[in-house]
Amino acid sequence: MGKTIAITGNTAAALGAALSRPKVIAAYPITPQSSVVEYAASMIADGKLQSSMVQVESEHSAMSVVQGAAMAGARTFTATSAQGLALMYEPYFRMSTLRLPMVMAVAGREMTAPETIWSGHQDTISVRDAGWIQIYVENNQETLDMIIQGYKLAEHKDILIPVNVCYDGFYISHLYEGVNIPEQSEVDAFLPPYKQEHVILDPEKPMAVDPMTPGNLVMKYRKSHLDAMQRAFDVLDKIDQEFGDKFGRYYGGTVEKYKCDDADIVLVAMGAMSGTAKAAVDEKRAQGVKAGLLKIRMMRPFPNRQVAEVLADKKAYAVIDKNVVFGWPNGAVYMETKAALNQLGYRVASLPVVGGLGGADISLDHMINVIEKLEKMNKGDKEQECYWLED
Amino acid sequence: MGKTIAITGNTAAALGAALSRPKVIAAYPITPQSSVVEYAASMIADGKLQSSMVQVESEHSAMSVVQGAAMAGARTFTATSAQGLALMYEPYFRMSTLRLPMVMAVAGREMTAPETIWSGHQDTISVRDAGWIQIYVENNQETLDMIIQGYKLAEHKDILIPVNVCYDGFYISHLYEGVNIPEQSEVDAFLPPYKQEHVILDPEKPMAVDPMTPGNLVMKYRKSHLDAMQRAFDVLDKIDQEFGDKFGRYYGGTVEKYKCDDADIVLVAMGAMSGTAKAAVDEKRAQGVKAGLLKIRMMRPFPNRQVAEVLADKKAYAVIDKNVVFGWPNGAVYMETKAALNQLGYRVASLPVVGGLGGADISLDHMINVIEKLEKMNKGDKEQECYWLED
Amino acid sequence: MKEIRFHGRGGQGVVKAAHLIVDSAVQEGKFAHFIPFFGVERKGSPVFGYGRISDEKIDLKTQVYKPHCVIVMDDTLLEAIPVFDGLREDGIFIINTAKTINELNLPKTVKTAALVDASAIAIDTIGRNIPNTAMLGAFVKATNWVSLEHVKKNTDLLFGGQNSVATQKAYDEVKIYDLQGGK
Amino acid sequence: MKEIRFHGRGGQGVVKAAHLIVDSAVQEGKFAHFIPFFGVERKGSPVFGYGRISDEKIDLKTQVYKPHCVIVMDDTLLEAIPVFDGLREDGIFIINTAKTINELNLPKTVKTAALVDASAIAIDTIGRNIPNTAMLGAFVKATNWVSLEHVKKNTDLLFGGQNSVATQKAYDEVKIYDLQGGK
Amino acid sequence: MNYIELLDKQPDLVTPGTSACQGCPAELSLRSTLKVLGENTIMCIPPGCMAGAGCVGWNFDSGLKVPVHITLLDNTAAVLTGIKKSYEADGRDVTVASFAGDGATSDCGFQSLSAAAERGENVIYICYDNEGYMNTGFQRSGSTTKGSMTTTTPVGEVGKGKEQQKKDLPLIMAMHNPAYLATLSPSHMSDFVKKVEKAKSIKDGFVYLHIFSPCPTGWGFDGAKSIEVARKAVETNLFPLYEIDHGEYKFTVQNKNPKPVSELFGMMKKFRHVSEQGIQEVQNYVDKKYKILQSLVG
Amino acid sequence: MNYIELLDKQPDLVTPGTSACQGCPAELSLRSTLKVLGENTIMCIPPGCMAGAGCVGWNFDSGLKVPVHITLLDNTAAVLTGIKKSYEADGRDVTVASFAGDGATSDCGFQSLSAAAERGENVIYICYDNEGYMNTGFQRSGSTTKGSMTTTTPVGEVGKGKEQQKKDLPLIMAMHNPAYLATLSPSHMSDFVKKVEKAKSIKDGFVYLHIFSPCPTGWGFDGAKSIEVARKAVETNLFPLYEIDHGEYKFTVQNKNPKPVSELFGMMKKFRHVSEQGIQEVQNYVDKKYKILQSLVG
Amino acid sequence: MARDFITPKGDEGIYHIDTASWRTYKPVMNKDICIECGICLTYCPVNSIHKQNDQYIIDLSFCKGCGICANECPKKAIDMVLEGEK
Amino acid sequence: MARDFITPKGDEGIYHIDTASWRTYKPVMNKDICIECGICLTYCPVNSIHKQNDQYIIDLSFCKGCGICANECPKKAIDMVLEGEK
Ligand SMILES: Cc1ncc(C[n+]2csc(CCOP(=O)(O)OP(=O)(O)O)c2C)c(N)n1
Ligand SMILES: Cc1ncc(C[n+]2csc(CCOP(=O)(O)OP(=O)(O)O)c2C)c(N)n1
Ligand code: SF4
Ligand code: SF4
Ligand code: SF4
Ligand code: SF4
Ligand code: SF4
Ligand code: SF4
Ligand SMILES: [Mg+2]
Ligand SMILES: [Mg+2]
Repeated sequence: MGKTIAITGNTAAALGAALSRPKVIAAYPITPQSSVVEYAASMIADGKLQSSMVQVESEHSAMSVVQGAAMAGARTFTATSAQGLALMYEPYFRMSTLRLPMVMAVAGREMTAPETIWSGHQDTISVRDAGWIQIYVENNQETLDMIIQGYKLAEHKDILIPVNVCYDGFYISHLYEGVNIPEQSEVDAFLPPYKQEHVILDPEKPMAVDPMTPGNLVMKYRKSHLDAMQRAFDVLDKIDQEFGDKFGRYYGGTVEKYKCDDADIVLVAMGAMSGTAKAAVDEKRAQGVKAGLLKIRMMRPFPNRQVAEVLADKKAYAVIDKNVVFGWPNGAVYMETKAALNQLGYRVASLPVVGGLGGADISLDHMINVIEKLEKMNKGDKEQECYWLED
Repeated sequence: MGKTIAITGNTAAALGAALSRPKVIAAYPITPQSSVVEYAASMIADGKLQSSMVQVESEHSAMSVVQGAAMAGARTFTATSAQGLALMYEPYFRMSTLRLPMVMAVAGREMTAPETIWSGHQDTISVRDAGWIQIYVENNQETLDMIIQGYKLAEHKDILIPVNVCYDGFYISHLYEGVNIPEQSEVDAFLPPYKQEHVILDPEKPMAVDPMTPGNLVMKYRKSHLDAMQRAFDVLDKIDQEFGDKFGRYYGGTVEKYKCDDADIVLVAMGAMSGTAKAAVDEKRAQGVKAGLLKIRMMRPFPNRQVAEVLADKKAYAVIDKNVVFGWPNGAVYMETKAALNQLGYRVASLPVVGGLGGADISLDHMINVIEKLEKMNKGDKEQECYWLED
Repeated sequence: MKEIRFHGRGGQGVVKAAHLIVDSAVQEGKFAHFIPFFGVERKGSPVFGYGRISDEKIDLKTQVYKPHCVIVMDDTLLEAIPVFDGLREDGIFIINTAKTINELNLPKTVKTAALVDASAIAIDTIGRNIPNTAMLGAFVKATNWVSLEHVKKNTDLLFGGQNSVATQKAYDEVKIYDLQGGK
Repeated sequence: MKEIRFHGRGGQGVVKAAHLIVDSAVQEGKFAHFIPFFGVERKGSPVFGYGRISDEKIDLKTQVYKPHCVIVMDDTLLEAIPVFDGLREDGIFIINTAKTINELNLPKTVKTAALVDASAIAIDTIGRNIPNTAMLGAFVKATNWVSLEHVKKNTDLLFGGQNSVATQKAYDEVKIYDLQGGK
Repeated sequence: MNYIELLDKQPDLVTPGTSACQGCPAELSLRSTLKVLGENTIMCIPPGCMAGAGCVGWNFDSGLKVPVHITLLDNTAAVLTGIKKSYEADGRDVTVASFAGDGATSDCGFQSLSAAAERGENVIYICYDNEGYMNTGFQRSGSTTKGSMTTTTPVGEVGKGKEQQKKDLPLIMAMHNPAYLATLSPSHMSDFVKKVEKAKSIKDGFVYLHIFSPCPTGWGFDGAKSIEVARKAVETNLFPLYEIDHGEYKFTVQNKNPKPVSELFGMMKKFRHVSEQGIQEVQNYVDKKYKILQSLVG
Repeated sequence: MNYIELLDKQPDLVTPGTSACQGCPAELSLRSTLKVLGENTIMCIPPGCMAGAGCVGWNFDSGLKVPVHITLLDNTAAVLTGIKKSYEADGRDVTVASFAGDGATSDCGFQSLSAAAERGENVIYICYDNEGYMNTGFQRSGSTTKGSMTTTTPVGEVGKGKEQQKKDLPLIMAMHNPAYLATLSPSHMSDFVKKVEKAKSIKDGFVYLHIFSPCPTGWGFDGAKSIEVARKAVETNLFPLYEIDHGEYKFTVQNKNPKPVSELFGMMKKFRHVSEQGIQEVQNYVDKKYKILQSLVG
Repeated sequence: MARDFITPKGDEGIYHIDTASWRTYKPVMNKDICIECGICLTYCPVNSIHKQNDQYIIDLSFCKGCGICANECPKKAIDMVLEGEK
Repeated sequence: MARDFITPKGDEGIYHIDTASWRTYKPVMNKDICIECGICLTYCPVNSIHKQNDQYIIDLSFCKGCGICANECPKKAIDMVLEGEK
């Protein structure tokens, strides 16, 4: 069952993509994603990967090239980060609303300004309402695995929505650790070649892709998109099962519940920091505090029912956001968690937390502080002021 | 006090901008905004407006040109819509995070795909988390007035955040109706020339604008941005007062409460459809139903307290969204309203409604149907399935 | 409040005509608006628009479903488009046509019809088949919702030339039929 | 779990050295990881990195604040950077230096120090002042957290040449001081 | 088959009823182009008059009889690249072409175009140049001729039409070393057909075709004169007809005694206000550009 | 004042300690350029080596002694435009210039540049061309010479370095009719200074300066040889020195007996794998381009 | 056809509008003058002119009445005639 | 200076790093050979060479030791000497 070697998160992303055999890759380098592009290019240069790679002049073209290829039926891949994601926003929105499945890896980075190249979730969070599925991962193994699962999810007949696999810049992209690399044959068995059926640009079957469409039909396309999004919860859960059965690694699908069942106090986290949160939970549990972690794996669609069910009967929860929502005094995951809880968990005290922006570290002490703040809260307490994880 | 003439919403936007005396304008035409650009160009060609206008090759450059001008201290203006807004997303995000005040008018249009040029709020809603203040208006007068107020808000020392004035494509941009055009002298008195103090590119005062910034400082800039956003509620309320006192038109600041005080049932709406909602409220009130309308004027920052206070003790409310949140089975205003209500209004039954996408009409009958659905709900009822306003 | 639905074809000046009505109403201290329905197409394609006139502020921002008045700038549209949809019992139907009331064969639901050969008047006065300013004359006569004086003044302002002559001519020539109880 | 903090300057191969440690640990069936701290600067600028080795899965994804071991690739950093911050009571301090233990004047908090002139070894063996592979030898000797055999094999794989000779040499030459009770 | 027979016999792959204006030469060029390119073609048309005229489609109907997609205004060449790459990977030879306005080409989508040319993608990028954004109501484009009135360069007290010379897209693209480049005018249909045929035959690199496309509606002339106007542009050297085949420059239509550009200016409303001096400036520019071309032809 | 005195006496407006690599000629070019442009200058530097080397700043410190802003990789020319327009409106004469890498210029920011040139903005766009994205680790750019190894065009079983010829930015920009355009090499410092002086004096349109900037770190040669490599590029005609002053083409450095490009190829690692034939292809391209230039000079 | 409403596509038929109705004037070929050169065919933007049995004829089903054919005919063999007349 | 944390700006001083510490070799000018032509000055990327009292001298405060001056000197009047030596 494959072999375990130490690699970076970026290499894991490139390998995950390569194992999925994309026909066309187009990407543009940007810190901290660059080595994904470089690694893919070197695999191709060495004859180890049979993809056609387009060295585009910008991310806008990267997304446009893969859109073209996808309309011709190809499985495609790209990767980007922050400014690159922002620059490709127009074709990014279109890719999803054309319902063209693909996987894009995003090495999460803070958005400029301030001028920065460091870690953060702001890039993907700020474009979360552009129709893509967004999955956040915790480490290198999950990065690789979720790219493969991402194709399966994106290409599922009931879904047909492109997938972002979001891994924290530096904290994962440059993290070097052991990763099990599955065999190509195993991946091939799990992820068969993709045959696009719902739309195609092919002279043998002439059609217009995206003719002008009046409002009453736009409503239907949007509803269909939203419905497919809602189906993604179940489909991901099933894929997780199948993947786990084959490769021995289960992730929990939309959310991972870490010691939540009997917990009074729950941290809600996403991405690389989840690992740190687990360590904090363990440490506090050792002190007798019934803490738990709810790791959000799927941010789009937002697993509102799953989240509400876990949190509804807790004493208090905190959401640690590595991003902000500019119109709220907190982060996006917190805001949406509140929306999710509106019917089910209105008596749960909560604490919004923001940290890790622009590469700032979210330390174990930070996580423990958050738990300790929650310990002091009483069920039903009003929402607290946002707690900023400064050093 | 000015004169009243019939004009389109686009002309109102161009006149509102012209009365605010921007030094530099840069814009790119797109349906349904084009005539804003054209009208401004013709005022300049006729010597009636002393602005420097740059006929850029794309919206990406439009926003970049005004960013350059703003860093040199100029008051600037641009206008766009849908694909244009998406194309300028990277500099759009940067303009706000550099805290450069300006006003951009957006003639709201549905996002492609499906290929469309018609009305919708999807364009601005999908970029609501990019750091701008977003104000949605109901008619031509409000379009003109809010552009002027927008500058005052954006340039306020406690704010320094650029402002989007969002007016529905076609339903306002092409709506032709009477508008009171204030005198230039009155506007000058209300809106003095802008002198930028927090940052400037000037050889007489050399400085770097946006040097590389480490994470611990990024946290501070973000917090400062969020704090300024939260101050915008009060500042807009004050500006509304001052504007009303001067020009005789009060809008209510962040939200307009239309017959809400004694209402059991409240519609929550935004933009042009609010007018239709008012008509529906009137019609149902005539039938003895205690209906009201909460018109959200400011979507960013989101007036969560104001919204929660109005809705907390109602029997039921519906939010009519002219957009969707792809990760939820409903629209954005509904989702955020739920988040706002989490602590205060958990017993309020609610109905998510989506309509008006891609230019689909939101009719009086639609609004009345929504009220009638709410009448049937009981306080505390679970959230309903999203109601799609199809024809 | 009076609601109007406009039908025409690209190139016939539907939007401008509607604007002139709104201008006139506004000058008379009334409230009025017009919302065009914007299609993708050019010259010759069907064009719609929705107008309202009222003594009170108009909040509604929606299409017109139950018009008090339907204006049709091109009688070939009768076959192509459901122009009579929603026309009120007491509604007025105004059409540019060279046909007679009988030839038109209007549905029974139409109680008041105003017929004018606005195209002929246009060619006659301004020299081109752009019937909009003539149609305004018919509209004023048939509805009396805005004054002829204002409409003519605004027409002069916007177009000049012989356009207000066309307006006057149509005002004088339009034939209004009371079809109560069917024709 | 053992936590390591790396200090060096751009061009000294800090990241590669850390990778070789992780490679070795992984091959030995342990868990290990390395998180570089990525700055904007180039050659000569201070570089940091954080490593962990454990028998259990490592969930933490954060900087190292209380290292069990601090590795310094360049003794000029001692003045520039707070390299001793958080070093544990029982921690090990490893430094590339030509100075003697007395000249270094280490703070009292350092209980175990390993000194090696990795630069000299590097110039001697590989002919360039890139001390990273030599430092690995010192690290293995001082900590024994990974095996010399694995480190040398991996060094050969990655760099070839005389690099593993440098590793061995430093392993042999490194001087380890027990400073319990302060020097 | 001579070009007339070809145009007569090849199936028309465009909807018979587009809503392009009467006498629109862009419609003519699109039909003629697709007759030559044939059925084994995938077409990308960005927003603009041709897309607006229904050549992409409406509801569930297509506007062409070959596969067609409406690209974004700014990514046509990149989308062509992706489609072509996918077919190349499958070893299938399909003609992948665009029909894009000058706005989509010289302005909003120029970077995407320039980069595809630099990469040498084997696609056919066709630009029809009506010197402005016609679909949105005749705003200025980079390709608009100096002095031209447009809705964003209106004529008034201060404004006197577009202030800059026409962006010379063909020459700019020539400096990208395409495998094949040509300028085409619907007035010279034999030349036109030959160039599209040549374009179709290229298998080793990027092809750029630039079609001059007068716009009766925007420019202000009678649609019956469209071809006449196009011809005049060639005769005045405002739009010389040439090709560059793998680096070899060649005039394909000789123009020994060029007419003054004033003759062209006189044919339409958009130049009506332009002064003698304004015309002279354009004449000088045209002469300068022609000299450059001559020296490149050698 | 001759150019040496000028470079000696004019204040250095760049931080004394940048983190550009030892022997980086881009650092030299930036310092020399700013000495000529002087203190009444506003500088825009997009992401790339110069920004990365600290020339914009860090925390609360600036990297230059004139106002400086780090633009986006893709909007430098548009930002220049906005700054200039604001000062023009105030009637203040300020030099507004960029110092942008070839990636920012030929690729990601090319549309913004092309459009500013078309509009004839009175700004100075300066590109330093190190033939790749050096700041992010030497990936290919459009401006990379054919055959070059880069991290995105690696050499392996199948890959043999960049497959396309170098995008000829100066000639492409020349076809945009700038008021002034020049190619500069740090190896020819007298010529360099003259051209920057000329650029500064232009008040009637767009200025484009393209500086050849060998990169010891990326290309693989000793930093001490940077100027030698730059000189060789001029001597082989891979990078001819010329200017275009309001349409007048002129070689500013004559090169009667050009050396073969193989001499340049031999100086660095990035070409090590290139075959005889590969070198010949570049030689042919260089010759072809030089012929084009010669005919334009007339 | 049952639609899935996934990606918008035009695969049912060819979209077209009745452009013949736009005509004010229609082209009429005078076969006495016509030399069957085919020039009119090459310039008709609407593809309305074709050769049938060695003769060029105009199919009016979509002809927009632009007048290009008349303008370009070297023999002036085409007249633009007001619709309804002749 | 009290910061407002509105727009990031560098207005406190000039950012720089100690590039002198990068040197392995340092340039040493041999005044016996030097003809004071100034060529070294024009090529020093770090602006480390200047004229003082009619003589060109090298200021080592930021000199990176790249060796360009030595390489370009027409008289080979500059030697690159290992730091610490001489
Ligand atoms: C990003 C973006 N900005 C603006 C538009 C609006 N738009 C649609 S077509 C068009 C003009 C196209 O001009 P051109 O390419 O010359 O085609 P033409 O209409 O002249 O045929 C514009 C600006 C758009 N679709 N996308
Ligand atoms: C939109 C966007 N994509 C990618 C990047 C990442 N990036 C930063 S610098 C750079 C390369 C710049 O290359 P060049 O302009 O040639 O400058 P050099 O580093 O070679 O000096 C890239 C790709 C970015 N900043 N923005
Ligand atoms: S506006 Fe001009 S280019 Fe567009 S369809 Fe009409 S004639 Fe053709
Ligand atoms: S990488 Fe090259 S261009 Fe960049 S600073 Fe170093 S030498 Fe200069
Ligand atoms: S162009 Fe005239 S002569 Fe020639 S075929 Fe047509 S009608 Fe006949
Ligand atoms: S009038 Fe125009 S459309 Fe009709 S046949 Fe002649 S050229 Fe064709
Ligand atoms: S280049 Fe050589 S000779 Fe000239 S001044 Fe410098 S050291 Fe002296
Ligand atoms: S060694 Fe390099 S940095 Fe030092 S003086 Fe000489 S040229 Fe300047
Ligand atoms: Mg055009
Ligand atoms: Mg570069």
